[in-house]
Amino acid sequence: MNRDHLRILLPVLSLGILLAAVFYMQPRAMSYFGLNLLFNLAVPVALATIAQMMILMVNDIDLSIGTFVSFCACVTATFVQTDPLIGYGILFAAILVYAGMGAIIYARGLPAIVVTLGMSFFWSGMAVLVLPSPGGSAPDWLRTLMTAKTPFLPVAIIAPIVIAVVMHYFIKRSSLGVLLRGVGGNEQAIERSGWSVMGLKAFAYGVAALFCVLSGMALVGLATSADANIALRYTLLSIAGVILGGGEFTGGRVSPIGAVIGALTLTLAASFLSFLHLSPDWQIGAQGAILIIVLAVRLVFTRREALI
Amino acid sequence: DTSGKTIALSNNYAGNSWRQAMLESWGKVAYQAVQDGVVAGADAFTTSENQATEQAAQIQNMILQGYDAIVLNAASPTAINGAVKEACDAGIIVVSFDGIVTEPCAWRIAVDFKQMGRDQVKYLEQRYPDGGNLLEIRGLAGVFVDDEISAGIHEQVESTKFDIVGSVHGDWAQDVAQKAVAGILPSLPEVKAIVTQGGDGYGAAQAFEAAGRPTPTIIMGNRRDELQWWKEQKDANGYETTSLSIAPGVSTLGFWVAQQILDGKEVPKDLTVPFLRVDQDTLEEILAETPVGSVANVEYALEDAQKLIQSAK
Amino acid sequence: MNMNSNNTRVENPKRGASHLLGVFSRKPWIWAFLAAGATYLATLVVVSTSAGAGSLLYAALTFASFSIIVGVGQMFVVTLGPGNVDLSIPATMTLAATLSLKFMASDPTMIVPGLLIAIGVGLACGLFNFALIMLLRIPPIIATLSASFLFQSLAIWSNRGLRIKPPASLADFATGGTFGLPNAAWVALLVSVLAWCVLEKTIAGRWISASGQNTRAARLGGVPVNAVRFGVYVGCAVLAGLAGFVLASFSGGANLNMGTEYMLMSIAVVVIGGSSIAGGNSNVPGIWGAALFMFLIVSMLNSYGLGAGVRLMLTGLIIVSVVVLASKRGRKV
Amino acid sequence: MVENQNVIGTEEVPIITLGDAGVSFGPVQALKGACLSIMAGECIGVVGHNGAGKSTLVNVINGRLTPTSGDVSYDGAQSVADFRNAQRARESGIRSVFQELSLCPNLTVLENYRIPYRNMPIKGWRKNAASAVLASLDAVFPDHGIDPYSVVADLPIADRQMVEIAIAFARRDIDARLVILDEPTSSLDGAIADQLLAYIKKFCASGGSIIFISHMMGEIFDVASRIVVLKDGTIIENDAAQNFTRDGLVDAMGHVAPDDQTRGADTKRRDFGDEVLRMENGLNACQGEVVGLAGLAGHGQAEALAKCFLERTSDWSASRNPAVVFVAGDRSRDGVMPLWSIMRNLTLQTLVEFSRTFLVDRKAEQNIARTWHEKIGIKTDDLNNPILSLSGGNQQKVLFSRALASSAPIVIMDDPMRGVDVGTKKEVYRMIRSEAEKGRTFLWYSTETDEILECDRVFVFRDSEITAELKGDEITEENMLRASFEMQEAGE
Ligand SMILES: Nc1ncnc2c1ncn2[C@@H]1O[C@H](COP(=O)(O)OP(=O)(O)OP(=O)(O)O)[C@@H](O)[C@H]1O
Ligand SMILES: Nc1ncnc2c1ncn2[C@@H]1O[C@H](COP(=O)(O)OP(=O)(O)OP(=O)(O)O)[C@@H](O)[C@H]1O
Ligand SMILES: [Mg+2]
Ligand SMILES: [Mg+2]
Repeated sequence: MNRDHLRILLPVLSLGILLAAVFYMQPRAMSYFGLNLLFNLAVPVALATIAQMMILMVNDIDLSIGTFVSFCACVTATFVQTDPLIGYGILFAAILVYAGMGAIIYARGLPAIVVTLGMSFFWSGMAVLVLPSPGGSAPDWLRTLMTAKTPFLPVAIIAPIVIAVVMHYFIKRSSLGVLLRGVGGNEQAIERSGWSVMGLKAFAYGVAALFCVLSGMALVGLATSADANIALRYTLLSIAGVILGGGEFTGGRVSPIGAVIGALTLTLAASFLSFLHLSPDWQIGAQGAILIIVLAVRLVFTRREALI
Repeated sequence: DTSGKTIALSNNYAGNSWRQAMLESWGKVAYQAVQDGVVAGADAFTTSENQATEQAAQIQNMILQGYDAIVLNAASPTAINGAVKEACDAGIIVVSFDGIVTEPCAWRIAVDFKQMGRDQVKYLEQRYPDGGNLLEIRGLAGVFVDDEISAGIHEQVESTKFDIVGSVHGDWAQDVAQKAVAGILPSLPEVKAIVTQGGDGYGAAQAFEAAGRPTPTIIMGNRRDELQWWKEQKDANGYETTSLSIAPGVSTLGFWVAQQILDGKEVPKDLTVPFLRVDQDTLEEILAETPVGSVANVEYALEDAQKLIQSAK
Repeated sequence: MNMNSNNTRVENPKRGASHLLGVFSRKPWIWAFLAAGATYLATLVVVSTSAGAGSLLYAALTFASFSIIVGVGQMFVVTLGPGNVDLSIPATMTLAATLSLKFMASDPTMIVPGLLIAIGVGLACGLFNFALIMLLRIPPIIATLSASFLFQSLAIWSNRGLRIKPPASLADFATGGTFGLPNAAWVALLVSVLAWCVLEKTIAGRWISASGQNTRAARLGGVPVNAVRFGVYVGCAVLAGLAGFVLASFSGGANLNMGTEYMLMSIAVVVIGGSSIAGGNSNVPGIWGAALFMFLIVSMLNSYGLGAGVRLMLTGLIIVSVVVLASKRGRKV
Repeated sequence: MVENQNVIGTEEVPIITLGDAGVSFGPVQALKGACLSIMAGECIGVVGHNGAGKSTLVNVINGRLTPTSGDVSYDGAQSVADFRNAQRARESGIRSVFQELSLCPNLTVLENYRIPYRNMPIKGWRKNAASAVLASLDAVFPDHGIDPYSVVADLPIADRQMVEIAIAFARRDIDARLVILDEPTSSLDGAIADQLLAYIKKFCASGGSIIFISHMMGEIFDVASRIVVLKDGTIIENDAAQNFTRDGLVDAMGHVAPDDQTRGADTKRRDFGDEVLRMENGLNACQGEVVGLAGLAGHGQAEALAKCFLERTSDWSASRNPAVVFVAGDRSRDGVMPLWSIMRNLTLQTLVEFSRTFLVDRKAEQNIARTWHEKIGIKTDDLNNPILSLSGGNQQKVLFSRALASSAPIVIMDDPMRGVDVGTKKEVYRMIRSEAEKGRTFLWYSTETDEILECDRVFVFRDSEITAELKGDEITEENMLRASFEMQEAGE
């Protein structure tokens, strides 16, 4: 049992406990139909969380994920629906912009938090330009995909598992994943072996953007349409998801399985709070409290580093 | 007989006086209905953030909790259609009001927002047949209501002598509106009137006052502070305007309509409620009824709902 | 001795160059004012009258004041170095404003206690943030974020979205002006002058700047770094509380979403104003330039009739460009 | 060394040849005119004091540093020295274990193997990597007990060092021909170090080459076939190992003994005041005493000093009468405020002491700065110039003034003379002496022997522990070297 396993234990436990509580309060949830309802909106959150994880993995943070996913959703509900070629072209260009942003952040030694903050205005403006008022519609194949009646397990369960497994293999098992995590762990060691840290960072940002695109598409598939503000919350949800899933802000210590579990936990926590009939006044505060509690518990799992 | 049925209110935002008045009306009417044994339960839920994704999840949770009907003020007309469809498929009655949804299986108690825009301009046309310059204060960019009202205004302005010389986004917040108006004001010629979307009239008046410019005719949105200001101006210099907005009590209408549908009544999918309008002569009366910090309101009774249903047939 | 003479020879050209750069980098606020001035002139193109030009400036000063007050607080936090940002400013503003307006209940005799409540709320929020950062060792970003959820909940719970008017005399003060300047700007000026004095004149200012440049070296140089961090986070929250109080008095009541735009705004004015997000280098005048600029750019785009989309896009691009340009200057020195 | 090459044979091509290579970092000449060629099968031991240029030398060989003068050639290819040297070195099978650990702590052992292996085949790489690392670990360190699937951060420091060494020897597409080991045994215990030495011998016997840097004389004599002695950036000896004796080697790398007039003439006082400081590890000091901390770099002296300082000062308040002050040696990390002027840097420590209110007393500040400007001779005509406009040595003088201007009874100095010129050093020694006579206590860590010789009492550190306490006449370079180097008997 190494440190990675230990790190994943906490999120698994919290998801398990929460799920048990929900099943106890609402036995109806324990069905194909119920699981789908509980978790299908967690799919885009999980994708956005993976995107944030890619950025945290290289020791940066992205505050523009929410607006970027909204932008992607707007493009999906409009151009991808009507002129697929242009639509995919826009999305591809957006991924390149993201990768370029990663390269510039490294090359100029910029604070990622400020650059992404600025970019969040940019994407939000782009989203309003693409879709000035809510609407658009989901491409049919997307709608079919997101609402498919799969045997045994609903899409809402299969999709997170697929995302987690694929990303686990990519990040934790593939040899490229090793280099990416190495950038977060010891940039100098990577550089010494002759790799281009800038290239790796740009790649990480590009993959993050790809997952934001997927998140936007999944969201449109579920919601059937988009608006420019549809995913603003994903910025915070994604950061919280990664951290809840055992990831850390620095040091390349992230876990894709943990991140997906973190996303599911956050979604489930909201349902749990609503099943509790907690006063709406306190729902948002309860989310803050959950974050603080889990982060405080992590203190036990991580070493404290002193100033000197 | 609906005494065994439960109804839930799904609300996406509680951060302003209108929504608080709406929740309060629901609480009052629904509580009474439960006491009277009309329905078995009527719970209200509010999402923690004004986000379509959260509301969709909330509706899905309501499906799981087995409510018979969901009364809904939606964050987006289209973005929660997926969840609404799932509710319908599960045999749940969905009634949307104020922020309505386009999903065909749901009922809509609509306020014709376009009409609201048109009515503002119509009123102004009557006041100023010779036209003049208009300033438009819009709501939050990228939101349905904002677009509808604005479209109505522009449509109507076409056929008049009015000119829209400026347009700003006030995000339906007093302070943002005030800031935006103050910023554009210096570049504007004389402004005859301001068309608004509700809740930003007071801010606009403040901005004009601060800039030392004559106060134009500002269309109000039924907020208490707007009415109060209007009253002061009226008493001081006979200021004239009008105020219109949807009454927060429309949630209770939603409640009764849902109850009627559960009761097996035949109800058309589209119902329209009139705005609550305050005029020069009704100002004092309505101002007196409106609690401090809140918004002008009416609550609806079962009979109002039945009348509305009847008239729509 | 041989070595010494070598040293002098090497030093001379070096000093000349760095002296020039030093002069340049000591006034990074010039850029913010240049940008604000350019935007102002560009807006004047569509402003018809000279009275309009004056009133645009007046409006800009009024609304920039709120950004300046929170910006000054954020500047102190950012000065502490990488990773230090206070994301709870909007929630603190809202909470302080709702609680104090509710307490005053439009009663003019309650203004002073109301102000004290706003400041007290700021104090409490700052303490809470600092406790999360210090005791639970949660990174400042996520600590202040989580805390802001709690503050927001408290604000919702405490007055349920009702808009309670400020006492009339307070509202008059907040919206009025003295000697041709808006009162809000006087408040901002007072805050700025105080902040400037703290940074330039007091020992605490030296300590803040030292901690931001190199915490470890500061600690070894006798700076009580924890006390500095404590003061900075609490001070920032107190300023947010004050800004909430003034803003609510100005706009005729507190809104639950009144602080929303100040989260990004507070960071943007700090960065555009020429303070380095890498810490140690803060800049009070620059915040004025940046805050005016942020207001004027919106006015300009509105006056030109450009939509919200373009406005947001341009704002984003400007922030990113300023950061990229600033990094170039930072590298050379 | 010329004979040496001839003996091996002219037909054989050296793996690397340095021709008059030099490296300077600004004014610091870290390596001067180095000529060296390394043939297959050689094990070169490199010795020298801290800062002698050993790491710089090996960084030139592995291509990470481009020499500022001279040239480098790999495998007898044309002599060039440019930024592509790192690639050339890799392709010639040159591998390095760096002095500072360069593993990614968040990755597993086998994943760390992936990082230097640029063209690793993708298929089944984890299995292959695990078996390659394991094979190498087994070969170098039998009975190591390290699981290649464990995360590096979970491993104790010695295991990490073993992993790094094993990765350098592990099989890859290009075979290892020259492995550079920069102080590989610094964190290994004796038995494991012996395993490594045994493996090195085997490796060389089978035609591989090694560059072995160590401060352990025994190890050097055990494995090296040739020994290179570096001093102040110059290769002063380069000869077959059998031509050296241990004492000769220590002499060769030792610093010039200070001229006897200055030393010893300072009659050392024996009558110190009360004990004012005592730490858990046994370090203690009396009032008016100058206590030296000796030993090799990185053996816990700096940590002991930092601990001593932090224990006696607060994170929460600054006192008007501070108990200790600190003089940093690593200026950029521990001392200088890069954005500030010279004056501000100089007065940071004394702000509270010299102000009666919470405001900075500008007048007092200027007085202090002016006083020290003259007293210690900071080379500038305007104290408002940025600190970075000063040369390193002058920056160091500012840090000295910062501490000495305070009234604190204990002064902690962490190798404070880096980059300070000889004249100033003398001046500072004199100042320290006179301050000590006035009753101040100094804790002085230095990597330079003649500074330690200035002290009244010396503690020698090894592996974060005090291995010797030297007083009076016992304070000699030889005694210090003896206590800081592990004199293993295996060597002879
Ligand atoms: N990047 C650098 N910039 C400036 N000076 C440097 C740099 N690297 C090394 N030096 C200087 O070059 C000299 C030689 O350093 P080097 O690291 O080669 O010494 P070393 O013999 O390896 O010492 P140690 O035994 O401590 O490892 C030292 O004076 C050092 O301060
Ligand atoms: N922690 C562990 N300790 C010991 N053996 C392990 C451990 N983890 C895996 N193994 C074993 O090592 C072998 C390789 O496992 P691994 O899954 O890493 O390789 P792989 O599936 O071939 O890799 P890839 O699919 O990336 O090519 C398997 O036999 C596995 O059982
Ligand atoms: Mg495998
Ligand atoms: Mg070295």
